Amino acid sequence: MMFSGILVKHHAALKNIAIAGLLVLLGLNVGENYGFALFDINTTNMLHFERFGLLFNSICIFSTLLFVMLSGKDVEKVGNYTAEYFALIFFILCGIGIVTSYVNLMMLFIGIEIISIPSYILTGSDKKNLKSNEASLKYFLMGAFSTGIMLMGIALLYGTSGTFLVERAAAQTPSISYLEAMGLLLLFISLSFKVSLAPFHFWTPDVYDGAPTVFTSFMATIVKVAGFAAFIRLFESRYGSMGSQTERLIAIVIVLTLAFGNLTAVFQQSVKRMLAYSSIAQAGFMLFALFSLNDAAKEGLILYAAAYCLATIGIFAVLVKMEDGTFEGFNGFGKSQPLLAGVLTIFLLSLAGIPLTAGFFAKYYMLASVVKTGNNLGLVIIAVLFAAVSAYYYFKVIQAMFFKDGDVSFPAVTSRFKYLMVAVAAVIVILGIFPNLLLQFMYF
Amino acid sequence: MIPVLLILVPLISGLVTLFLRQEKVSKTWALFSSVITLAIAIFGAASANTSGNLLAFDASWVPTLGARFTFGLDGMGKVLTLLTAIAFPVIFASTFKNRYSGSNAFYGLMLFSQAGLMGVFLAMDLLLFYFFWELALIPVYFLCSRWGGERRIAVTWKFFIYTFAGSLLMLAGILYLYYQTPDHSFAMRSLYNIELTQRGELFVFWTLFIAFAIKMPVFPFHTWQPDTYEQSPTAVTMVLSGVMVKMGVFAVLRWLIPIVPNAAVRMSDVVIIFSIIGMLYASLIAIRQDDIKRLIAYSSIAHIGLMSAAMFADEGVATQGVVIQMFSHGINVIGLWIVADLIEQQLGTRKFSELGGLAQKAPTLAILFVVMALANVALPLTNAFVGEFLMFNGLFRYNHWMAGIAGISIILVAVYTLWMVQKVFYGEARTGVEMIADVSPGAKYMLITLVLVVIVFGVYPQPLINLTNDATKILAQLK
Amino acid sequence: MSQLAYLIPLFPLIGFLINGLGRNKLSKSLISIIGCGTILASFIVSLLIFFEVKQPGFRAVTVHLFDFIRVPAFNIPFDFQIDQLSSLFLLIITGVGFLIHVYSSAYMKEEAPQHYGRYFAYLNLFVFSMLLLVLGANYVIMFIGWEGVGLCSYLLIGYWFKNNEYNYAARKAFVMNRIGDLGFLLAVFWILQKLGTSTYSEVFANAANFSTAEVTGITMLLFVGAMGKSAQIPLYTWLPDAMAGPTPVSALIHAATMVTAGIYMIVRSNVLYSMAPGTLGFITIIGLVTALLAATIAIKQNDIKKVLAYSTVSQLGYMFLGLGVGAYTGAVFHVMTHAFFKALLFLGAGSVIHAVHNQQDIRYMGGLKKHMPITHITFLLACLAISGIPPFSGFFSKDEILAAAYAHNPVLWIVGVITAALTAFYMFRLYAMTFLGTFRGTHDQEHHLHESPSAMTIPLIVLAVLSVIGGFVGIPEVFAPNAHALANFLSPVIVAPAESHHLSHATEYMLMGVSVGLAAIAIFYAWTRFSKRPEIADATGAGKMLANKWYIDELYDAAIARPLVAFGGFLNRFVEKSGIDAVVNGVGKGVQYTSNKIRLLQSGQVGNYILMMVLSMVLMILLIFYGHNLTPILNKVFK
Amino acid sequence: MPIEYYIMLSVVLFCIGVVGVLTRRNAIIIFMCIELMLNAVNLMLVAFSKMHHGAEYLTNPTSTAGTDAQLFVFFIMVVAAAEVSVGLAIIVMLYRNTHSVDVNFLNRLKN
Amino acid sequence: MSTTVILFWFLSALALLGAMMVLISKNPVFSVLWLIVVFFAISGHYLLLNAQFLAIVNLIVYAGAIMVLFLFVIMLMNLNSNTEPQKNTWLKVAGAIAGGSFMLIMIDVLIDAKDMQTKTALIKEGNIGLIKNLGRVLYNDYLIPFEITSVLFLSAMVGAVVIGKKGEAPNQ
Repeated sequence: MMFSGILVKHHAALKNIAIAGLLVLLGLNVGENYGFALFDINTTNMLHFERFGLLFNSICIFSTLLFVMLSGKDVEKVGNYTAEYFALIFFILCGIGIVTSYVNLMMLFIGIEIISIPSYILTGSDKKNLKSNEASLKYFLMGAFSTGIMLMGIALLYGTSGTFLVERAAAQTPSISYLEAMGLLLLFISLSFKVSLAPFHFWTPDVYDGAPTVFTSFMATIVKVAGFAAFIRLFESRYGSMGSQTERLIAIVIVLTLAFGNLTAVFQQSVKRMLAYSSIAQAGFMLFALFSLNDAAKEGLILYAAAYCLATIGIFAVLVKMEDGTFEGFNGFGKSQPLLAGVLTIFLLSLAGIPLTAGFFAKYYMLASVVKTGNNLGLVIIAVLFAAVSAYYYFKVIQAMFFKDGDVSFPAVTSRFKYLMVAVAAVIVILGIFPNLLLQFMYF
Repeated sequence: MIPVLLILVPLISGLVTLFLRQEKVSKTWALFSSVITLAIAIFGAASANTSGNLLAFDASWVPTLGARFTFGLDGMGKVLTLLTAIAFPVIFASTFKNRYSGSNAFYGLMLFSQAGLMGVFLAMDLLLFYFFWELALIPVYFLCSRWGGERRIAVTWKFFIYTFAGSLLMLAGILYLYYQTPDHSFAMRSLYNIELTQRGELFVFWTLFIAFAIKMPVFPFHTWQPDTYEQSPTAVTMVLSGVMVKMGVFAVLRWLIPIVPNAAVRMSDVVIIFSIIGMLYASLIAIRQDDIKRLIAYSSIAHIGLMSAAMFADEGVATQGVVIQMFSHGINVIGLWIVADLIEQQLGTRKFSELGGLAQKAPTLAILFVVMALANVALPLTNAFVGEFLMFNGLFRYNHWMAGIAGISIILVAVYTLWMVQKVFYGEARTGVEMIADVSPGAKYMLITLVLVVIVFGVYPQPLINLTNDATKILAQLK
Repeated sequence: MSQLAYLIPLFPLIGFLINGLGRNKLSKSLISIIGCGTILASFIVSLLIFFEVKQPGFRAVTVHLFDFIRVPAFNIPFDFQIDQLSSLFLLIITGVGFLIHVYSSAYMKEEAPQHYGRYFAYLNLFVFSMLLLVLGANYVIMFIGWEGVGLCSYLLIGYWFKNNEYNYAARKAFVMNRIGDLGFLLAVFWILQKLGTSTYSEVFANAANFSTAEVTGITMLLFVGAMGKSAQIPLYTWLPDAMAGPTPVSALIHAATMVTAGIYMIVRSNVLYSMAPGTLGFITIIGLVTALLAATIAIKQNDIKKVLAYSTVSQLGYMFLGLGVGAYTGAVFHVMTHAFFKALLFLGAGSVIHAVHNQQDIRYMGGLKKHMPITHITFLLACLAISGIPPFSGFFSKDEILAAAYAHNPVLWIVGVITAALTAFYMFRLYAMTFLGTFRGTHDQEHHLHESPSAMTIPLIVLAVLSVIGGFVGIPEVFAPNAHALANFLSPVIVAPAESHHLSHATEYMLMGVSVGLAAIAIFYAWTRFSKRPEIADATGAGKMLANKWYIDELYDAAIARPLVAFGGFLNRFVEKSGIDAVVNGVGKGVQYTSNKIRLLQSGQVGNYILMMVLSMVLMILLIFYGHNLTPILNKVFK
Repeated sequence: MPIEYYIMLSVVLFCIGVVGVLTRRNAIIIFMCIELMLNAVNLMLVAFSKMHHGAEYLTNPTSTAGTDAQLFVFFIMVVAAAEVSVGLAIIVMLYRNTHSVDVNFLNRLKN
Repeated sequence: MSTTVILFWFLSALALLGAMMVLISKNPVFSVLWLIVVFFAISGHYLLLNAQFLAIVNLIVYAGAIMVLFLFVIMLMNLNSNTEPQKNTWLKVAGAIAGGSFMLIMIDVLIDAKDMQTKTALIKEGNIGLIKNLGRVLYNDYLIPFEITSVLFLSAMVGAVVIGKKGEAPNQ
């Protein structure tokens, strides 16, 4: 929310302070969700906080909290600027607060930029590593390019409506003009870029691969799902007037994304890169929310965001500590670290969408939302087939961990870390059985 | 109350087992808890339907979705929970001597899969059913991949992906169904009353049926099965072929035919023809196998083919036969696996070309195996006869020629089963088989128990038949 | 008394259980006492029941045990039915069965105790199944027995399980029986579907509900069952191979009882068969051809048991000929007499084999007459009986069938008589080569030649007596009007009258004369030829054809068994592994391949990435703004 | 002036920027082309601002309609400045390590 | 043809020419200079459109600060004319075609926009472009974005420090 930006300025300190700050934020957020706002600032048509955004925000903050708790130590290992890294993470969080609740396109633009610029920096933060440098530059160039496209879109939208307000712009033009359509399309494209939808996903694997693993974890999860919140908010009010061509376009993008993400992930040797591709595939699934844009879609997106963030952060928390990030690196992990291996298995199962994990209901809601729109059953079938493909590469990790022999060099971890991981796994399982525990926040 | 117990007892004891590090303790505990489950299942099967909450359970689950925790124990459920409950103690006891590294995980996963199976047979809510459907699969995947044979990883992998893809298709079908119910729920009752367009019915039919067909497996979706059976540890193979393949059959009877009866009728010719092709095909292939496990696997495909054909014959008789046969086949095939396992454990081979003359060294084993083999052939006065008799009967009512062609398989089953008996037990004893000891007490008593079940239900099948009556009633109501 | 019918199968079952479970602990003598005693008990009960049934005005009694399969569509009770037909078969089964048990106790003396116990257990189980078959009050119970005897036959043929040849023979017998069983089963389904019951009384009462096509179909299918069980063309080849089992088994199962189950079943269903003239015609032809074919083969066989086996096939063909022409009583009559003399022949053969230490080839026998007087005499009597020489039992029963055949169609009669002559010829060839002339075996064997113990000879004597006098229960009308006791006895069960009544007495005398004359000539020729110049050399030319059984086994092997196995191999190798499984794996490989290719798009070049982005933007704009023309196509894909 | 002229001008400028991004390989020049794209957008926004303002102006001379677009342009410039500082820092960092700013050499990460 | 029209066409031509030259120039320094020309032309357009404040800001921020920064970096790196060693003509042609078709298609679409065909941009009247008006709106309605931009700047600052500070030599 608003205050995150102000708060974090003073909290660019060490991990524990970060945790404290995040707890405070989370508390404020949840409180606000229940209607206890501490401050009330007149946002003058810039931001609007409602359930969906707040809940989304809470999830992001909670995930960040987990991220900091699980991987905080690893952040410190990246370089000499620990405090700065945390600050950047908080800046991003501030941006997320904005994009989950903007009503003005200007806020969208600024929010996206606040997310992007620190991301470029975090990507390049491992200055000794050429891969990191390269990833950073790639990310930056392509990101700036997509920003240009976004601005073009906003400009065109403004051209037709004379306002930057999302809602009013929609109200004024019942039948859509070419200019507006082009504007929306360009916006769609640039946001697709941000959440890495095919065919605008090309930056993702390289950047995620090149960035320091711990930041990949952050970017691939929290930053990405925030993009979807922005997506939803943008198209929520405009969708109805956009016509069947757009629906078809989104369908094509979904299929492409699923295909690119899943198929390319199959061949990867490095777990990190595999996760990068899988994050593309997951984005394809999340795009269903945009495709159908109904209650189920929103519920599903929330659940998806939670399930995906928790599981991916968990996996990355282990991956960060691994010396060998390839699949072979995991050989024999089940023997040396049975508990962690078990927990990782739950995470992977969740990503694959196996029942009894949150991932299942997430996917379920997504598919349900599509079915609810009518007869787009072909799309559902394609989606489930690709989900089967996704099981293929997620289970490769499980196979390596449990069924293959090998020596894993894995540093000793604190029992606190282990308990936390177990707790995360427990949350995933509980959400997998009772998704309502989370979704009830949407309605009360 | 009983349904919940049937699921919770294995689930919780499975969790407990994970923490029992000592091999002996975890084994004993698993056996113990499975016996308790068996007691509950017998009590449940013996209870009358009228006793209120005893056999049913209902609680809120995901209200926004309309999904509920609804469990119920009807006749068909009774038969299959009973089978599941019998299968696990038998498996545990007969493989008591086998050693598994990390036995706590092994037995824990076994119990989890039992809980999943129970859930599948008890769920009266489609989403819940799907849940347990997967829950039963995952532990088995781990069991096979961890404790299986040499090629286990690749083989189980295929098995998993294959069935998982099927499940996901089913999920698509479930979703579609969900939005077609008037009250947006997964409850069996509202699904049974659903009215779909012709296209909708066909869509649901195929998405669900393919999932079930992969699980059963029906030709041509069966190729995962022989490899998986061959590579899995035998205890798991017993679960797979004894109980798990019944999930597919059960699901067709419970969730497919009643929900989309018109599509089922329209597609019955196709399904039956494929099933019959599968029966003959699997039987012919079985004749050429050189491995006990593979032979039993193909034999299992042939048997399942008959069930699949009979289910779609749209005849009450056949349906009852299918339910009975699910039970009988489960018992029989577990018996065969026990023997196969004993042989493999002692001699280290399953190849016919390396076996022979075991009857001289292990007469008791030979006799018990022959009885099981004869049950596999569905000789009268064994339990399988009743089921096959009813199934063929129904199939015959459906179409005389199809029944006739399908009947060829009862000739072929004799060919390959007796061939197996002959190759393994008869003839001159080969070098290398001398070291076989006759059957160990644990396995022996289990086999004797199974043989008794085979014969008792073969001679007096009426209790089983009575349990299956309501399966027919449901179908009859739909007509 | 007839309410106690359940005791009849119960005794053998108990015997089976005791002998089967206790075979390691019980002594041989105890085993044999239990084995024989239980059958004797059954025989006594059967006898008592027979006397009750024999009383005039006896109506069929049904003994209800429990409901076997009760489903909404139909109910199959586990019922026994006592009537004239079943009580007659009960006597044959238990009576002959008892004798053979007694005989076995001596014949199998040298077996190890546990195998001895196994043998008697199997034998008891067989009797149990056979009793079930004839006692069952509906087709399903009959089928249970029907399969049960098949099983026991399998078990007993493969009794010496170390020998793989025997195992193959056993399996062949079972599989061929199964082919027949399938037909039987389908017929039962048909009846059940049509009438909702399989109980005889109800089926026959409602037989009128069947259309001609249906009844023809049902009877044909039932006959297929009979073909398998009673070894008719084309399913007869198992029976000669079944001689692998111990000789008493051949006597009991493959001569006296099991193989006649087909006859029993058809006689039992005579109501249906009478409605299906087409089927009867078919049966006639099959029976006749089988009789002739088997007889020709028997001429050139050198294995003592094989000769008898083909003879059995041939005689069974005779019986079916009788059934085909409607002489149900005649067929049953022949079953009965055949049971006597064929059991006797087999037991005699067993006695011979016993004496010459498991030598079965008649070329290495000869001159046993003086060493084994009892066996010789009884064997001779049996040969005369089977050759149809009056007044032995075979004459009467065979004559009745031939007379009926003549009445039906003289051509049938001609072939029948030729077959009868052939029968006489090969039987006396066998007799002459075994008992006449000089011994041709090794010196060692000659030294040990001896008469069998009394446990074996007594059954021989009893059966010989029966073979001689057994024919008088069915004296034809030409000799004494209304003296056909069997026909009178069975008349409540058999509704269709035999056609032989149309023949004049003169014709009948003529027919008898011709057949007996031909048989006598054949006997004379065989006797003189083979007692002096036994046929030692391998057959050549047409004889070789016969010796090799018309190459029918080879034909089956080449036309059915091998192609099937090869087809299985083809399916296994090509369809399964390279076909279906390859497709399944191909999906996986396809994914991998696409993955590998798509991966290359990720070239690492920012320029390429942006280029692709721009290109896709162009395409998207095209789609959105110019995509209306694509609508119909896309609708198909996504809707 | 007809607004279409401005639209066309901006679009052409924008597309020249895009072509620049596509064809040049010097990271700095690519970056400059992106700045060109941003400026094209700015120009368009200002033109739209005046267009909307003009529509209001006729009826209400004190209207502030269209101001938001000009402010947006202002923000774009601000953000661009921030972006430039970061972007140039990244480029410099890379240059220090590789002594090149050619994007075609950036292919350690692929497939 | 009024002065403004002449100016419009002149500035447009200048902007396009400058943009093309940015593209074509081999020497990055020339590119920068041409870009500055473009910025000047655009500032001229702003003036024409009565957006005086933006015109000035554009000159100061873009031409003055940003471009100088660019120039500075280029000089620092000593990037002279032949800094693009191997030419990938295929990529260039493809890029040009793609960009060109993008342009054509956008123009085609936007020309068809019916609602824009009658509208004009007000050239001389109106004073919303003045600082007074802008400032009022900025500090009333756009206070929050303004504040939040500070976060943006802060992050850019932090980032520049993190990235720019000289670290150890690369180990690859």
